[in-house]
Amino acid sequence: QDKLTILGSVPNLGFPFFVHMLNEIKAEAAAQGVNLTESDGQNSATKQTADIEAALVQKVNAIVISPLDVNALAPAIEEAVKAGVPVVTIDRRVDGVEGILAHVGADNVKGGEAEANAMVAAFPNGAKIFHLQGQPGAGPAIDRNKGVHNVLDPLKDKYQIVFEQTANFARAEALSVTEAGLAANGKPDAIVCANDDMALGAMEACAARNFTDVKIYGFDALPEALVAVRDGKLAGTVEQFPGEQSRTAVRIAVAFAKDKTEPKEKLVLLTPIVIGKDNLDKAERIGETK
Amino acid sequence: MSVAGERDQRGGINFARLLMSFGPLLFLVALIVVFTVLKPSFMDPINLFNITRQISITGLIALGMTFVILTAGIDLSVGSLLAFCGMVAAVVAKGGSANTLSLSTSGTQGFGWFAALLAAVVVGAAAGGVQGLVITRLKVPPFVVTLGGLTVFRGLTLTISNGGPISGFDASMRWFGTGLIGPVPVPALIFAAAAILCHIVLRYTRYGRAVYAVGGNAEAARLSGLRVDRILVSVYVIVGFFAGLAAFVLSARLNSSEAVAGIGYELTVISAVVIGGTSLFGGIGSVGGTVVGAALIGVLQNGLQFNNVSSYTQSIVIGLILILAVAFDRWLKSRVRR
Amino acid sequence: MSVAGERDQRGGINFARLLMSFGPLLFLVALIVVFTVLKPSFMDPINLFNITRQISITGLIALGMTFVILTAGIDLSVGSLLAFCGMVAAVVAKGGSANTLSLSTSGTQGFGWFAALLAAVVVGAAAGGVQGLVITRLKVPPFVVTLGGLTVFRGLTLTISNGGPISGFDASMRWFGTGLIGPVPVPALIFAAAAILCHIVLRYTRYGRAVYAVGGNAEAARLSGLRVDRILVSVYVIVGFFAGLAAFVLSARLNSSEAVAGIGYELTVISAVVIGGTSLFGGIGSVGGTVVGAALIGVLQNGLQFNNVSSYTQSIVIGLILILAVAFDRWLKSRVRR
Amino acid sequence: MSPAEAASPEPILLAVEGITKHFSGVTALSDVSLDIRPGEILGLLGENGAGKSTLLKILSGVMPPSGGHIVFDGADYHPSSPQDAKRLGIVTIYQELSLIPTLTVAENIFIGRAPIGPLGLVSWRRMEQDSRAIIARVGLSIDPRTPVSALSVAEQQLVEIARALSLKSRLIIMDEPTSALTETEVQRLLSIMDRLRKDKVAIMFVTHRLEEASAICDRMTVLRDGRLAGHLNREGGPIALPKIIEKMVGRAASELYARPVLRAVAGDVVLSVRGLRTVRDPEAPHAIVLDGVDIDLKAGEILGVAGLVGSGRTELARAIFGADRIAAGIITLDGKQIAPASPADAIALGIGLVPEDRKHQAIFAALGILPNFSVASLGHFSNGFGFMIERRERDALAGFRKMLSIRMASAEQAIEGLSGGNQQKVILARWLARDPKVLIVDEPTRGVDVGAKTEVHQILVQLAARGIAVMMISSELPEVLAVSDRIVTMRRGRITGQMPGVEANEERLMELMALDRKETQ
Ligand SMILES: Nc1ncnc2c1ncn2[C@@H]1O[C@H](COP(=O)(O)OP(=O)(O)OP(=O)(O)O)[C@@H](O)[C@H]1O
Ligand SMILES: Nc1ncnc2c1ncn2[C@@H]1O[C@H](COP(=O)(O)OP(=O)(O)OP(=O)(O)O)[C@@H](O)[C@H]1O
Ligand SMILES: [Mg+2]
Ligand SMILES: [Mg+2]
Repeated sequence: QDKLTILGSVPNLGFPFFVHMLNEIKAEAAAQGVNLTESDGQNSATKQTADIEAALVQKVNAIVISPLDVNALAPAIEEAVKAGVPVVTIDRRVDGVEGILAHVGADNVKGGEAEANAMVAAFPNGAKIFHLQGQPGAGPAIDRNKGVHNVLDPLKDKYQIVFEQTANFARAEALSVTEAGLAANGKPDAIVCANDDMALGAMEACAARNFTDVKIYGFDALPEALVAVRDGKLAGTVEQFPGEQSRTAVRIAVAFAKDKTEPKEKLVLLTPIVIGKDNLDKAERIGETK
Repeated sequence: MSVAGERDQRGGINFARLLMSFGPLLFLVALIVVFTVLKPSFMDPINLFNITRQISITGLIALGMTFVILTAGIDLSVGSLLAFCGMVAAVVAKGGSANTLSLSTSGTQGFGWFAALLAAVVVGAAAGGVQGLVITRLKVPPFVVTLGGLTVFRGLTLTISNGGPISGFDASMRWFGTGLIGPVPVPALIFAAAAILCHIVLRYTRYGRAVYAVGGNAEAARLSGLRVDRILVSVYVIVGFFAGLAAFVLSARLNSSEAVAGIGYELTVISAVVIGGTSLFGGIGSVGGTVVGAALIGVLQNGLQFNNVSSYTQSIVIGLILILAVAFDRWLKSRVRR
Repeated sequence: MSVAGERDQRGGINFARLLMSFGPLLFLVALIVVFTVLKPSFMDPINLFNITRQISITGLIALGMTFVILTAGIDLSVGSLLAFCGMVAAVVAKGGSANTLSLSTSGTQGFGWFAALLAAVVVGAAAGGVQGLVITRLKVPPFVVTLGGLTVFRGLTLTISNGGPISGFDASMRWFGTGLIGPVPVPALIFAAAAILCHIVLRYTRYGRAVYAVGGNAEAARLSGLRVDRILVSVYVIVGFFAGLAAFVLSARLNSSEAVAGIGYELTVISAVVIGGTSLFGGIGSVGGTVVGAALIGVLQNGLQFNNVSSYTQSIVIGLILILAVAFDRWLKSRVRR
Repeated sequence: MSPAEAASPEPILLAVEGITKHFSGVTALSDVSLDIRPGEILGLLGENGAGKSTLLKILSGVMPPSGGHIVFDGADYHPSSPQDAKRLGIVTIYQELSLIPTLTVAENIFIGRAPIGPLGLVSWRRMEQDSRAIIARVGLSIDPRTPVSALSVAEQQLVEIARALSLKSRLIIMDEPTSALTETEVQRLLSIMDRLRKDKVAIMFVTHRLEEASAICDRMTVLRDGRLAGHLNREGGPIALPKIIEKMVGRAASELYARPVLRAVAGDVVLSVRGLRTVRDPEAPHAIVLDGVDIDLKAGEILGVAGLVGSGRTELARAIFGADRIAAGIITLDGKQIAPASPADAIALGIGLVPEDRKHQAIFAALGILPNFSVASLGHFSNGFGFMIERRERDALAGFRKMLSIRMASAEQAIEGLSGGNQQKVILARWLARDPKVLIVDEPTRGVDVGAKTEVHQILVQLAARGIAVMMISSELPEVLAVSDRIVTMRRGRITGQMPGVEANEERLMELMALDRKETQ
């Protein structure tokens, strides 16, 4: 019989996080000896839906997907399930669709909580905080924001978010927004950011004002952020193990597609951790830094 | 220029001539042939219906945008307005419980699909009308008004949804996005019906001809006794209506209304119209062209994805082919005229 | 219309009249007053310099865009071109090692800031020139060509960077983004110098005259012996050059070139130009207006952030104020003229 | 034409009483009154900028007056838009053509009232058929499916007239309907007007061609600087031209079209054209525009080019000027063969062209007078670094302002605000600043008043006297006869005749202009 083909779909290849995810999917697919059809959602639920539909026409044997938006992609995933194609979701979990083979993920809400908890641990006596949120309305932005607030809202008295703005996950915007925040509110103790790009932008803004002791937290554990953590410029970043998630997902999908091997667990949850200077070795991509 | 206008002497439409004189159509046919040769399953009816369903959302808005651009106007707010109308439709469909995230399709306590549809198109048309009034009364250029609209509607959408999506509609509503009539997807049928209607309106009604006149030369149109301002307001109402309709179909299809829906749609929609031969300076263009433009973009995306072209390369190829399609059209026309 | 053109009888610039006759400027002043009242620290020089630094990136591109729009053209590719030029600059600055992620500023094995700057502006100008040639030779409308450019340049950027950023430049390069001369940020100085230069070119040179003439009436310009096509190509070269310069400054400021840089900049840049009173139909406008337009947007964003206004509300307020500023300008003008 | 009837006691259809109109600063109309009865043709005359068009625009609802009132058919009349006027049967032909260029001739004729078929949908077939008949009435035989943008100015003018005539009307307002027409079409229009008069339609007629006005008008109202200068009545015979001119300019009229005395002796041939052919569509052989034109132009002479609408005069000018592509033929300048591929090339060689369509081809409406003036000589007015030397520019403009007596407020003023005649003088100055060897002027006095027209003629003669070879294309035969040293006639893209100016008269020229090609062979 021909080689199996699987679809690997990620939300947006403009962001390094997902480039890494797709690269890992690619590597694992090669290791498993299956063909891979790549799909980039280009930050559009309709584009990612269309890619799934095209893949179904081509009769792929399995789908490994990190959905851009769990609600909006649900119908397309349901369609795939109905067509008898096994689906494994990564990173973001789709509820409400019956028959998804497995989910491998690290919850963004949990990640947000971990990030906030790390910050709380660093400032046991309370802190003045800036919070940079992701793109308004985007799934991960909503979840990470929820996580941060889950932790900080009950501790309102000690931990005040004096400045909370979106910087759309973008470095240049984070830089401008942080500059405005610093000018308006003076130096904070910590800046909590919904991704690493924004953390790196905030870092530049603080450096320009010589506020080198502000503790800045990122999210995603990109190599660039890991370098900054190592150099002491960022306080930490949240690691969700996207590579491990991806590889696991591909293994589960291929196993099922080959001989209907049911996965041992339907739900593989990796606990997000905060990478700091002391546990850099735990970071998945530490090898990519120099 | 007008696709639908290429007729032979006896009044019938001469397809060969049409094909030879309208570059984008020729390009579309060529692309389909190439993709089919590369992968015969491209021609699988399921895939073709997928494509029609995929282009129906932006296609619907592009129909309305054709009216606007024919008057030398522009509407940059359509993507945000789509999100806004979608959110309104969701709130209505779910009976006002703005933040219900349940995906369950059972026991809707809302007002049903019809109320949702009505709310979406009325809100869309009204929002378009307000923008039209600002354009005509306060004499602010359409670019500025609708750019303002782009950010205002997005802000409103985020405010009513509090950033999150509203998901889980009942089956009767979802049918408009996912249903089939025979083998044909419902969104594609809605798009086709709307396109035919728009074609008839633009080509065979006095109103439609007035739209062309206003775009050709607004001052002359006024001197000829047309109510230019009313016509200008009306085209923004129309594009708003279509943004609302598209929002309803999209929400039904995704079973979810998202605050981030439609970001960047303005460019896709305007591309479809412009590639279809409608002039941004007004007065020239046709619905047929817009449909071809939308189809060209849809086929390109689907075909490249079908052949597993890397997404970076996809961007490059799509950009180049869009330019080539229009360049080819200009070349064909320059051979025929002057 | 021309901001810089409002002179009193004796040739000096009459600021009171200028203020009263140019709505956006009045709005800008009003906004500054309101924000200062709300939070006096808004007027803190640090914040004002922040604002000038922030507007310098899109402002630089807006200067180039003013030339393009004066000829009734448009360039939608600037955001992508910025990312592309930034990536090129980074590759050159880091000596061709495309994926070096080191943030260390020491021991660059690259070609230094000057080569990086040169590469960015040359690539930008060349890319603009290619688009200009397609526009003039193949007669494809600027909207289509530069929309194609928007996706092509983004695809190229992602291809050369493989999706990731290139970070860590040496101090001499970073100075262009973060340095100060006296209290003034270097990017702001670059922007100011470029604005003055553009103002002089448009207002006092023969080339500038030709740009206005081509935009005012391309056919009359041709019949008056102007080489219309060359002038059209040149404005796309200019905007490309400025996209390259802005890319260099942005990379220097962020200490990083990102593949996702500049997304959506085209709308911000065009807004600045249009709010500044330049007509999208060509022939009318000024550099002074563009600077005011850019400042208006920058002050608005900064001021709202400064007051920690929720981002949803920010969108709504920004959209409304942009519309109001232009509406007010039209109203002022309608009082003065006819 | 029976002037006695016009005075018969028909009730007054429209009465204008004390109308005033201010534009910021300018008073365009001040206390103007007039009236018109059914079946009457009222001429409205005055120099450029006298306020004629402003008055007509007020009557047709384009703009409101600042003061005064209007009575139409016994009732107060305050139109707030052109359609109010249209509803009452007031139809206007505007001076600035108001056709939609992107639409076809048929659609322009039926704008807003396209014939509706059985399903309530527009019937294109009927619209096109009916249009054919409507345009035939004004002597036009073009395909009604042609887009208006492809028509010459004259054809557009005829379409506009045809449209107005096809509307049901009680009062037709015509603002310079004949400015782009040749004798044949003018005569046809005048006879149509005569028929309308018999049908009791009232006509208000503006023209700068006083012979026409005097031939057809029952009465005239003359405006000067926005004020009423007086009324003239037809008494027994046509109103005499000197009387009109005196009222218009406020002083005694000098002889019209007097051949200016200053004449130079024509020198050597400067420009020579042999076998010039142009085609509109390379694949359609019948689309020949110029069919083997030979023409010589000598230094110091004015060569008049006469022809009917569509005879190819404009095409000839554009081909020499490098504005259109040439299919075959040789052009020599000063004995050297040239092949200008663009106007820029032709200009560099010393050729200038004042195009026929001022609004679309010559002026930069939104720009000031100064940039409009200097646009063709930017090199001359700038230094080696490309900076404009504004002083030199302003001085030059001031010189021409005096020489051509251009009436303008300041060099910064937008050219849009000038009257047509003064705009035309600025365009002439644009070319004079270059000191060309050959200057081609296409309809140089279209829409220009008598006074300014004579001035333009004098300017052309002065230019010739300076040794410039001038080629003047004009649809007004009296003008051609008055200024030309030599006259050629064109017909269907060919030269059909040539004669010295002194030997020419209208009859001979008309004969050559109307001669069919078969007859020449
Ligand atoms: N929109 C306007 N704004 C300002 N001034 C105007 C406007 N329209 C006309 N004018 C001025 O009003 C006066 C009368 O202009 P009008 O066009 O009525 O003259 P006219 O008699 O029709 O001249 P012509 O014979 O050249 O057509 C002129 O001085 C003109 O400059
Ligand atoms: N751009 C064009 N496209 C199609 N037809 C044109 C175009 N320009 C002119 N024509 C046609 O070409 C013919 C010759 O026009 P041209 O302007 O040379 O004539 P002319 O002798 O100058 O007469 P006039 O200027 O009085 O109309 C006319 O029938 C006109 O309709
Ligand atoms: Mg007039
Ligand atoms: Mg002509």
